[in-house]
Amino acid sequence: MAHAAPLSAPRAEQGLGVYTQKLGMWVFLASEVMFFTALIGSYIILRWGSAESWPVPHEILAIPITALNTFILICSSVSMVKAYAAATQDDQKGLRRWLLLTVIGGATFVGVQAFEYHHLISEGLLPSGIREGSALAARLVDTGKVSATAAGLFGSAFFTMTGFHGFHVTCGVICMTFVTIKAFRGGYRGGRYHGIETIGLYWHFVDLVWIILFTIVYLI
Amino acid sequence: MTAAAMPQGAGLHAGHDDRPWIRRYVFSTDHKTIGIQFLFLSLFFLLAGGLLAMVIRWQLGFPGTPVPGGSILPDAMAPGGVIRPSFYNALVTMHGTFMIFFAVMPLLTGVFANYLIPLKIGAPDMAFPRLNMWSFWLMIPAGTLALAGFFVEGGTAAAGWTAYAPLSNSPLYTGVSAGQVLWCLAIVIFGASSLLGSVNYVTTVINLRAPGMTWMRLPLSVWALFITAILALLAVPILAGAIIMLLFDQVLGTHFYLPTGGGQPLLWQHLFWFFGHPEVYILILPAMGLVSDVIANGSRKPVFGYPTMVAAIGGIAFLGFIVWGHHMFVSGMNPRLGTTFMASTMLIAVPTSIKVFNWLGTMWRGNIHFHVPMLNAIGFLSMFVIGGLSGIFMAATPVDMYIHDSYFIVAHIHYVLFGGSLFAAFAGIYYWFPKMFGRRMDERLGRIHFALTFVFYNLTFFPMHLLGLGGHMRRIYDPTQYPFLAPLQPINRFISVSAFLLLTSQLPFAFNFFRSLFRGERAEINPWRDNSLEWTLPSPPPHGNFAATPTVYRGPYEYSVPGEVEDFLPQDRPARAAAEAH
Amino acid sequence: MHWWFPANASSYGGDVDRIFYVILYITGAVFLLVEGGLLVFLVRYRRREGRTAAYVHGNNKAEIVWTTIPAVIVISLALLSQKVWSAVKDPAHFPKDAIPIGVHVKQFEWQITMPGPDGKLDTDDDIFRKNEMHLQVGRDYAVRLTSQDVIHSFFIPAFRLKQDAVPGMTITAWFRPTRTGEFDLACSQLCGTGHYRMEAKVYVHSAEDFARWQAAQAAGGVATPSAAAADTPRATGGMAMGHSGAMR
Amino acid sequence: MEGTRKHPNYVAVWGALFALTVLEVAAVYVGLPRHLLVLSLLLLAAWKALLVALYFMHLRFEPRRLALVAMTPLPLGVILVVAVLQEYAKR
Repeated sequence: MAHAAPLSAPRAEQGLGVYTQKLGMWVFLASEVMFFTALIGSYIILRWGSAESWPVPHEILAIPITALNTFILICSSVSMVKAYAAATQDDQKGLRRWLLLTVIGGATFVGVQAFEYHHLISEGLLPSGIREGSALAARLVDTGKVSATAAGLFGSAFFTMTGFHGFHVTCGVICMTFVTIKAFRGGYRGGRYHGIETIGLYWHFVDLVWIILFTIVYLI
Repeated sequence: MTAAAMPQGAGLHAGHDDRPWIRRYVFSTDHKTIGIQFLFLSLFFLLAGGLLAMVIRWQLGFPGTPVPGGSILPDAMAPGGVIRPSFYNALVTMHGTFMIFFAVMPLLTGVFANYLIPLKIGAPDMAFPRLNMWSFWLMIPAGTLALAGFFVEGGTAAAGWTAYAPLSNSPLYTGVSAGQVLWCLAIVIFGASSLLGSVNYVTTVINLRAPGMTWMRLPLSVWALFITAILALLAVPILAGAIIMLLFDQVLGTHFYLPTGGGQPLLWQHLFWFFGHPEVYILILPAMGLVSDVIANGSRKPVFGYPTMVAAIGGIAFLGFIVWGHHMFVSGMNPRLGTTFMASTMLIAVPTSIKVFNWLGTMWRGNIHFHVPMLNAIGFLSMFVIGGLSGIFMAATPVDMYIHDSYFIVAHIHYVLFGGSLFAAFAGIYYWFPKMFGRRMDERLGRIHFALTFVFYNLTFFPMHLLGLGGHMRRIYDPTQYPFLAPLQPINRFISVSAFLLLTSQLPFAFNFFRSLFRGERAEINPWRDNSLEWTLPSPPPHGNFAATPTVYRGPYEYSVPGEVEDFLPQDRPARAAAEAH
Repeated sequence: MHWWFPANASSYGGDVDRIFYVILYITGAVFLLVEGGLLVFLVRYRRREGRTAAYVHGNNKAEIVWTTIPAVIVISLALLSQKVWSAVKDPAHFPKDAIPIGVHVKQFEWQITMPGPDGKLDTDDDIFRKNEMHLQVGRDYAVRLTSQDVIHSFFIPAFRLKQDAVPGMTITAWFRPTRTGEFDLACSQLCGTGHYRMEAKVYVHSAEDFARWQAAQAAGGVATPSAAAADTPRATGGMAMGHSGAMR
Repeated sequence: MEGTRKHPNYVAVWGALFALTVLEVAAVYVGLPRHLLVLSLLLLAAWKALLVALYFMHLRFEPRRLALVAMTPLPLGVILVVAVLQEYAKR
């Protein structure tokens, strides 16, 4: 993939006027949008159609820690774009520094999410619903605030959506680690920034999905 | 990774092929090898799906009697060779799954998109050859998982290829547990394979066209495959999302589709058909494209109304995304939605009829050569018309109320997918076989195969319309259980016998195909006297395709140009006459 | 041998058949036109020595014609269908005084609750039957479909009616039988191993016969099995996709 | 050409994203009326998403037709969700 650029160079019929890797990544992202549409759309539909009292997300989920996590992901997006800027200017030191920060940011996000999952599961929120006799059940279901069915559905959708987002971040971190190693070996010298820009698009897309998820799942 | 970098840049000169054996034939990144790999895979699943259909037809034609040779099946499937109802449901499910996901879709996009796109647009390979290789190699685990269902406890998936929830959600309802999970995994992996392929096809067509190959000079096959790739790109992830939720319902205890946990069974249907209807066009648009190429070539005439043909492909694709609800008219969906979906569905008849009339217009005043690909293309055209017209009955909501889930719809889908897609695929195989393997398929066997297939195909599927009108439900293990269906049994028996003969009619093809691989007459460079770029290359084309990037001067359908000596004018020939004509 | 539609026996079945025949005639004509044209072209323009194909790229006028005509045809078909469709399926157009019938479906059985002489469900004189429905000819009936497990489909071929029963939903379908006799009720949605034998009977009686049948039920004291009745979720109206709480 | 592209002020975009996130979280705890809350949250999220797409993913500086590639799925997703939500509309 990383070597695909020369193919497009001498062609007369340039489709969209962008190089092949970038185009391929955008095409892939269009497909990803549809994938997340299926998950997020289902959540909207299930919630809208639920006849029973839906849980208020911030009574189950810890908003401040997730807000912090959102901030971390946004920061890693900024460092990614700074890495790209460094690559276009052949600033190898900057490139390495920003890439490293990006990997750390992404890994931190996944770590915080794993911690959040652990916390939620011990509180009693499972993909299959709220565990009977758990702290969460005592607080919400037993007091009649929320129906067990709706809370169960919330749990199903919550873990599926954030889980698949987390999976995407994890894949991103793994790829980004390889990119960083390559950068340290000088693989992006001499203005070869295409690889950085392409992986960056994926990274920002995952950030963008999180922005939507954070709003729809945690805040609304 | 020299091999991965191979097809690009300076390393890629046609003719210099020093790849090791395993890179050349197994883990190859060459789009031509991958296309051929897909060909063998899809033919295997076509046979597997066809054999399942034979068992289904045996049970329907001769319910309760032992299947010949069926005694080898374990008791869980067919004690004493007599099919169990649960196994019948599994057969129906896997026949649909194999045919749609593992036979016809790879046959049309996997084979022809891979093989033809780079050759026809003048590119050395796909944009991402390594991803392309993965797109094939992901099909192996996907297909293996789909097959593995037959060998696990509880049997394979038995909720239909549509896997309607909640039937597919829980072993409580079907007795199938592991099989349904394997089915879900198989389809998700298939989705990943399709995604990698689609990204490649779209990017390649947009960015790797040779100089002069403008959008309006693309062969219609490339247009169709390009738009098909866009459809797959946007529709398959919805299926993947839906199936992942189904999988979680099965293994994690979530409740997306289970009403007992607040879930919505109709949500599955909406998601499934939002994928499912574009999928129908994923299966037919490439067929239309291939046939357009073959009909123009066989008629020795330019395609009639090329820009309209392109617009019609686009129109069908767009409408494909807003008609999914016509699969749900009697599902309990809001009836007002039914009205909307009826209107959009009816509109599909417009671009479709444009295509049919333009194909006729292409033949009009032509000089029609009846070579085997052309025969199959004509078969496509005449059968697709029936499939298209019978679709109008289902689009009319009141009529659908009666024929929905009946054999009428079974007839319709087979007229479109067999009469349409498969005849086109046969046309494509006969047409490009010389280019793929450097040898020609036998013409006489090809004619025999076409004639037998055409006759028995119609004898098999046309009477299904009558069954449907008689009220015959589909996916019924034993129609004689219902008094009102018993009088239809002679038709069922007739269909079954025709179906056995239809499968037998494929023997000449199989023989011809495998014999020609080794013994076929050597093919020249351009046996059909076609204009497209692949016919300027040796048969088979070398690794890397073009020694020098070709330049394109005109569209692909310049046949019988006045003033030319020959009745064809290749796209890359800088002819004086053509320069004047334009 | 009867290889065509079963004879119609409902008030709107005739409309459905009429639309079917309109479409059949139109598509039949198009079929003959296209296949006939194809055959003529194949014969007339077959390859001959010395013939050259015409160098024609298209004809806008012809293309406009064969775009417009199908468009007009399908739009009129849609309008024609729409009237019947909304009369059959749109709750706003259901007959107001239809007699309710509860049909609760499970693998692989139809549990049918018919009202007694009072014409209402959920009263003491309800009549419960498995796989058996008794109707009076010429009356409007509103079937409330519910499902206990998976999706089934309520299909009476002679009435030209098909409606899925979806777990978690209460879906109403109406019809008016116009002929007396014995009709088949079938499941048309794959619902599991026993899908093929979900057969039930619909008996349409004349007014006198129906009254006699109803009286016999009351006298014979066929009690409504309370468990099954309790298992039948009731329509809640409005939210057709609403949940009916604990089921199964 | 692409290499010499001028970069927008990424830190400013970062500041805007940060501020918008703070606004979102604040909106939840302030206790706005329900529909106003939902509407403002959706608007804020769309704004943030646009910032990321336009500046971090440089859609602003790309050819229009690439933006078209990026936009194609959106109407389809909206059609899907809006159509299915009709199931809950009063019949």
